[in-house]
Amino acid sequence: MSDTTTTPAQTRTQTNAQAPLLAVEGLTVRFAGVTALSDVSFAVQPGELFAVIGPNGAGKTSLFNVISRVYQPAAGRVIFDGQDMARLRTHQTARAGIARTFQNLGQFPFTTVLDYLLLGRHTRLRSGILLGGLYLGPARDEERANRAECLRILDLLGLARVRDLPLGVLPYGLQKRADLARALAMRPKLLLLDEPVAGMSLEESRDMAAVILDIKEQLGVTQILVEHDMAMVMGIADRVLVLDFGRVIAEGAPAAVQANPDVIKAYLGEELGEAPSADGASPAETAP
Amino acid sequence: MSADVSATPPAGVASRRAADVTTRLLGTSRRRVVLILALVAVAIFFSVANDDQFQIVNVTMIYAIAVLGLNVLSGYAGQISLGIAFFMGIGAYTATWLGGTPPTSPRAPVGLGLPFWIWLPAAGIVAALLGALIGPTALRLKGFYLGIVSLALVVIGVQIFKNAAFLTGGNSGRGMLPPAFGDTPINQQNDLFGIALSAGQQFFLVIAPILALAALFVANVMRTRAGRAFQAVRDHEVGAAIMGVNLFEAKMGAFILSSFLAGISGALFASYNVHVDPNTWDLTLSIAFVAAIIIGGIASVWGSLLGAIFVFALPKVLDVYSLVPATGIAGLPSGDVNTVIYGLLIIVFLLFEPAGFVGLIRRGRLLALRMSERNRKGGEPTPAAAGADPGGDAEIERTRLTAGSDA
Amino acid sequence: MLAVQDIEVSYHGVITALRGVSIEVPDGATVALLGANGAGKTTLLRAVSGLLRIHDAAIVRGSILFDGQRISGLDATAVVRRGIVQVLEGRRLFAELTVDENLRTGAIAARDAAATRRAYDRVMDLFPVLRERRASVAGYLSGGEQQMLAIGRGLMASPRLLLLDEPSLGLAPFMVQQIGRIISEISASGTAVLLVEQNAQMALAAASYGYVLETGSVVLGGPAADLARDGSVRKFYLGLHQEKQLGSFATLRTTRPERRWTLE
Amino acid sequence: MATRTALTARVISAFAILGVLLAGCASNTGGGGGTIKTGPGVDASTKTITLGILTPLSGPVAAPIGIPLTHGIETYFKAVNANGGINGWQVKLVEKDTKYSPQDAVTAYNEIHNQVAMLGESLGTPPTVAIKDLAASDHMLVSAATLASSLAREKYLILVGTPYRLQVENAFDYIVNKLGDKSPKTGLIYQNDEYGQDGQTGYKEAVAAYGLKDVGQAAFAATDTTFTAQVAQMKAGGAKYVFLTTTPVATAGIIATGHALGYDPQWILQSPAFATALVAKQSPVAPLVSRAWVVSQGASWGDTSKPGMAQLLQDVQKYAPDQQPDGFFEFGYTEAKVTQAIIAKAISNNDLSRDGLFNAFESLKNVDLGGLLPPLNYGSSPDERVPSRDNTVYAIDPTQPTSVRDLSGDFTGSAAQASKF
Amino acid sequence: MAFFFQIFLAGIAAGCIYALVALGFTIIFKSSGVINFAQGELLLLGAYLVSAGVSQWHLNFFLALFIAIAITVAIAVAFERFALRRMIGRPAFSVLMLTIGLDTLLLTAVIAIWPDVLYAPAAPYSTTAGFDVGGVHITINDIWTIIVTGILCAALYAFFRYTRYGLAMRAAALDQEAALAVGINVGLVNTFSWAIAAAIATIGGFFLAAHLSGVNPGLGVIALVAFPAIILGGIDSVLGAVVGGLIIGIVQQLTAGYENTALIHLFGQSFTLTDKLGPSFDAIAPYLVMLVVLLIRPYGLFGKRKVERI
Repeated sequence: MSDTTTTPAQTRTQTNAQAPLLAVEGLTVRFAGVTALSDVSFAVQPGELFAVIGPNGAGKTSLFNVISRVYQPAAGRVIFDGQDMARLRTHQTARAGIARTFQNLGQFPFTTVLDYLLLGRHTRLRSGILLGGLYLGPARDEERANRAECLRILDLLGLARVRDLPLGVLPYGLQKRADLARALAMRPKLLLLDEPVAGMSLEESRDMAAVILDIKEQLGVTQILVEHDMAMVMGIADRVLVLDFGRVIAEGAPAAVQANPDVIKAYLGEELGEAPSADGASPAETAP
Repeated sequence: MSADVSATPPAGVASRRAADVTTRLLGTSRRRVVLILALVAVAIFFSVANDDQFQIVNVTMIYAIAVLGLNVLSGYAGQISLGIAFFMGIGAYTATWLGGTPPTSPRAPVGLGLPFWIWLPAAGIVAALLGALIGPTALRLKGFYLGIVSLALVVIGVQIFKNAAFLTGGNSGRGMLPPAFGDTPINQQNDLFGIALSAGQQFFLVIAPILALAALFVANVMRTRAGRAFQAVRDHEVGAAIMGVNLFEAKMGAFILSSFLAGISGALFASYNVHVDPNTWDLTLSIAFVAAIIIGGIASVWGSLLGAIFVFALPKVLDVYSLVPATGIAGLPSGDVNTVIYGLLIIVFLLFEPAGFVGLIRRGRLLALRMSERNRKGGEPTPAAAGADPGGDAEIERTRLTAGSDA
Repeated sequence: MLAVQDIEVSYHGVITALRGVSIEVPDGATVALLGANGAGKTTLLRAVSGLLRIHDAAIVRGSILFDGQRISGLDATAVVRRGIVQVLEGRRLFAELTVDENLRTGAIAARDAAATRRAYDRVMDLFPVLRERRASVAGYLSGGEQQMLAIGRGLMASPRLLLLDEPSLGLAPFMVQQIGRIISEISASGTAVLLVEQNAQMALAAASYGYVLETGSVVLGGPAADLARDGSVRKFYLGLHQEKQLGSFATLRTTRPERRWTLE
Repeated sequence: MATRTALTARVISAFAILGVLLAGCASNTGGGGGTIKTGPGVDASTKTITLGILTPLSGPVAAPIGIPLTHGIETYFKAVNANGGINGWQVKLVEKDTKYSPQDAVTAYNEIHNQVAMLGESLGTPPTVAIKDLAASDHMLVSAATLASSLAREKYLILVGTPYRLQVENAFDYIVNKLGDKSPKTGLIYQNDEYGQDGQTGYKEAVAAYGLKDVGQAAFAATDTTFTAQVAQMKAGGAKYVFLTTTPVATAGIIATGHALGYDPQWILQSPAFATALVAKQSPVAPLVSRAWVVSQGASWGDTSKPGMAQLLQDVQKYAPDQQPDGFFEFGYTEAKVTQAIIAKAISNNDLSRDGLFNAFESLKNVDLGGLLPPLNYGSSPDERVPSRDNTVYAIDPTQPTSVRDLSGDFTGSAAQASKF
Repeated sequence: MAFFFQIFLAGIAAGCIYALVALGFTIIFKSSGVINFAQGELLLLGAYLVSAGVSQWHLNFFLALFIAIAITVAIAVAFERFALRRMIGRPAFSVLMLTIGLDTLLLTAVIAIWPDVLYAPAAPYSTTAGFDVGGVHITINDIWTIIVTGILCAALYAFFRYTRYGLAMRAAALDQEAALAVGINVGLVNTFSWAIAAAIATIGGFFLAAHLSGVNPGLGVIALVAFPAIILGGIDSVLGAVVGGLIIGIVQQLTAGYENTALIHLFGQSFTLTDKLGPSFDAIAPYLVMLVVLLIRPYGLFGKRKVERI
């Protein structure tokens, strides 16, 4: 495959020197009078694991929907890999190198896990109806090669045994993982993870977090992580952006964000927000 | 599953799997046995059946090709269509134009008298081209809106077919020639390699391979890139687009393939009947196809074949081998009694198994699977056993053609 | 008043969502139900309100008693008639109907016209802003107003027990606090409340009693004040101070099972 | 994959070979014998001739038309068989239900075409049109209960009676030549199908031949809920005579709409446009329809001055005692008489093969139907295939057994006489 | 001009009948998401029952109408209760097929019970009478059709707007679970909507039979023309059904009135629609109007767009 993903070594050295892989500038999104995002700006460096957090309804998923061109922003722009995303249609974002996992599963309940990964590789395959229907030469070779690739990913994520089961019958945690595998199968430059551990047990969350770190470090894929689970975000993200009511209220390293009084207020309300010190564990202490 | 994640796969695993990466249509020995048994059954049928039986089987196979086509569009790609009859008509008239008798009088409709192997593919191609022309407009719409617009296509089509007399013969329709082996048309008794073949047998030899090829083609499409895209579009358009599926391209692909198969079916239908009537291509025919894919099974090649049998062969079987006395029941002619029985069969069957025959088969298979799972005590639990029910919602939901029906 | 006794609920006949859950809601009390996504909180509410059926789910074991009478197995309409109303997550207003019409739908199951009139006045007193917007179409209300209308609609049947599913979801902090106060008011006027909330702080402030659900089972229960002080609740639901768990994520960066990614 | 394709290919070819081999023992051809030449559907050993009957036995057309018409055929041959058959040959009928659908007709045809000598009946224009090419390729004679003039040209179709097209022409001949109403204003309302087109063709020929002042030819469709637009055109043009090439259902609506719009021209109905139900007691349109004319031909039920009708009544009494007076029964009975004449001729020619039957048909002249219909003539050119060109204009009269009363007597108009097919 | 108004009036009357059929579709679709393919045959059965009541059973017209409504409603309700209720949550296509099954059964039953080609319609007024206003002849039939349709629409509007049941039906149509949560008996609502649709179908059947001056097995095909009407109006809009029905009726009648007389001048040629497009172009005109509207508004005039969420 003609992937152009940079090696981990490259990303580490180039993180600060390069232009950002994704730049969001002054983004505003409204529907039916409600402002979902208001003047949001940030930049994600290549190889970075960038987290976006915020209470429910803060606009996190809307942000992803703008990046993957499902929503049309009212103002602002998104530059990905030097290209203005406004010029692309939804399906072209995938070819441009953006993959995304879904917050809600169940869209493709009958697709088997292996087929789901192959679907993820849609932009990397070429054959159309005629070649596919005849199943000759190139179509066959391409199917074989891509199946092999997908099976490797399934092995890596421990999904090999369920490869022929439809997604709809898998336990929730496995569905989430299959979804990640599918996004990964695309071999994206940018991976958008929409609440990858929501509804998972602690153990499952840890496994998922480990996979995310592997993707970052071994594949060098840039990732944006939207997540509720503060513990996980604080534990693995390089940088964190905090949204509240569509506005950016904080951005920075996890430790700094945790200490930010606005963040504490948005998350905890005032009364409990003051409480932590009484318990003796200040946020800063838990930061790595 | 956490143990699985942490374990680095043994070196051999990946390569072994790599060799085993094609989903095989005949992957298991059991499937192969079933196929061989089926072929033997077909061969026996071929040898002993009489013209009545060939009549039913041949017509059903012709319809089955169009059922496959509709299943591509509605079953796999989720685009509700009542327009299949229109594309069958287009195929039929393309065939009569190319393969019909050259006109002997100035008022007779055009016909070039070209052979079978020209008009048959041409019928599919012309129908497909027309599909490509109409598709961009029709596919802007969703769900029932698309369904009703495709219905409009059928109504308008019949009007066109009735009035384009130079091609269709107008209201009285026009003739068509059957395919010929050599010089003899195959609806006559014929000798092939010294073996006497009846008309039914000859048509069977023409139609059966075409149906088999069509089924194989559709099955192949559905296990490769284009078919996966169709199904993704059906399940969730936005999700599919995010994964890089060009919605327009996928829908158009399904529409064109569907039209192609309908065109082939229409052409065969015309030559089998040796006459084409403009009223044939009406809504009733389209609805029969919708019934076939629902009763057979949405998004299934086998379901298409079973559906065609249920919808097109069963009523004939009921008529020919009726349990109803010829004098009818309670003053109702036997034909009407059969219609009632058939209507009730549809209702009862769908109440019992909304996913159609394929649902029935799947259900049986899962039952067997679960029983063997239970028997394999102490073995590794599969996620299917530990987690959700494979036979539950997901299976039933497969037939959901979203269509804004959840209003 | 409400006693959920050791119930087990499964979806599609297979997926078990609740296993052996027992809770109680005393007369006129507000009880909070805490737990992570997917812990089974909403399922528990559905089990009480009779809404399991349309999700193809059923109580397979145990029973639910209301005033000592068994209500498990009744359909939703019958449950509403007994005096239990659920306010669904995400408000679920009839967006094309006006505020007044939405409120009237809430009283459709009730048969007593006088009681309905009283309920209407009570709602208007509780939410004066709805009075001003009576003729507006519900879809055009702000998020907070919509939540008030949803609660108001629930109160129109004069329930004795109100089931609230995530009323603070997506609301501004000041609005969250206002909803909390409203819940207290409702409870003070004699209607018991069973409250499902992610905002543990608001929930525990409004409630007198609380339960914590985890993967379909009750793991903790007690007076709200005790729960609010309970270290594990604080840590688990606030996500900030979980040394152990955070540590477990933090260490992943350095110590996690080695895996060779051989994608080309 | 290569192996899979190869396997499939092998299996398919094996199947094909197997099938062909087994086919050898399957085919059988009917054996003949005796001095008379025979073909399919003719058993010389038992002296039985089998005829196919394709007719709607279920569906909406069955009860009003299909069943009584088929009854007429059955009754006639029951009488023939009971009286020693046709020169000692017994006639056996194989009936298939077409539901009036072309598709079902084709299926039914294919099911029986190898076991019958000819089709004693194919009811209705659409089903007949659907099978005519199949029948031609089998050299199969088909007696068709349709009067569509386009079918008269078909080599193997037997029409019994004067085509629709000529009915229209004769109706206007009556007005212009018999009643002496020169160049009247006229109009046509027709349904948009083969039958309607035939009426329109006749109407256009009549307009040209008789110098009619045509105010319009309006079509309607099955989905129309009102006929106001069509009738209003006639009214606006001031048509004095309006011809209806319709079915009874539309006839009622058109005449009633006209009356409601204050427009009561002389309505003239094509023969299928009339049914006795139109003048049934409860029908609100009965008084209006009773002022219309219908153009048709043949003896009135109960008119024993015609020997054919006397025979019919006798056979009905003996073999179909429950039968009510019915024009379609009479039509079926008359058709069967023609079929009988063909078979008798073929037997006397010593050739009951399909071609023998066909030759017999082509040489039939002056088939005497005992006054049920005027004598019919057949021949080999398209113009000769029109068995008759005469009609009668009837007044509608609910007091008569078949609700019609002879107005004009039987005649052939000048346009009908000259009409070329 | 009198000709135009004559036909326009007929178009409105025909449109009223289409509107009645379309209303039946829309009411069922809104409450339960089912497209009822049997609507046409419910209308057919209703027309036969009214006719039989008066001319076979010799009942008073209104009694006959009442009995006809009662029977069609009973059939519709039984079908909803015993067949459709079991299909809740099942694929929409399968449900649609069930209604086609019902359609077949109803048609066959009607033919079996009433085998003759044509039955007399019944009406409490003379279906063949009319009067003249300034050159335009107005038929009593048209007047009653328009009045009764108007009253029915107003009654339905009032019902939906002001009654508890109407409110319950609107609520259930918008969000079934939320309706259940506030105690609305959604099952009953579905049953009720089938009952209303069947009653409207019977009344529509009566008017259709009156206009055609006969009851025959082909009356059910009117449902085919109601499809463009509901799509034109927007499938989930009651107002749309009425407006769509009227537009279709008027377009169809105007086309029928002018297609073979009005000359079109194009490229130096003069011809009529019939010359170029064949007779009975009015049969497809409704579909063309629908197509044009859908190209501009893909969800009909009053329909709402569905949003797919991710």
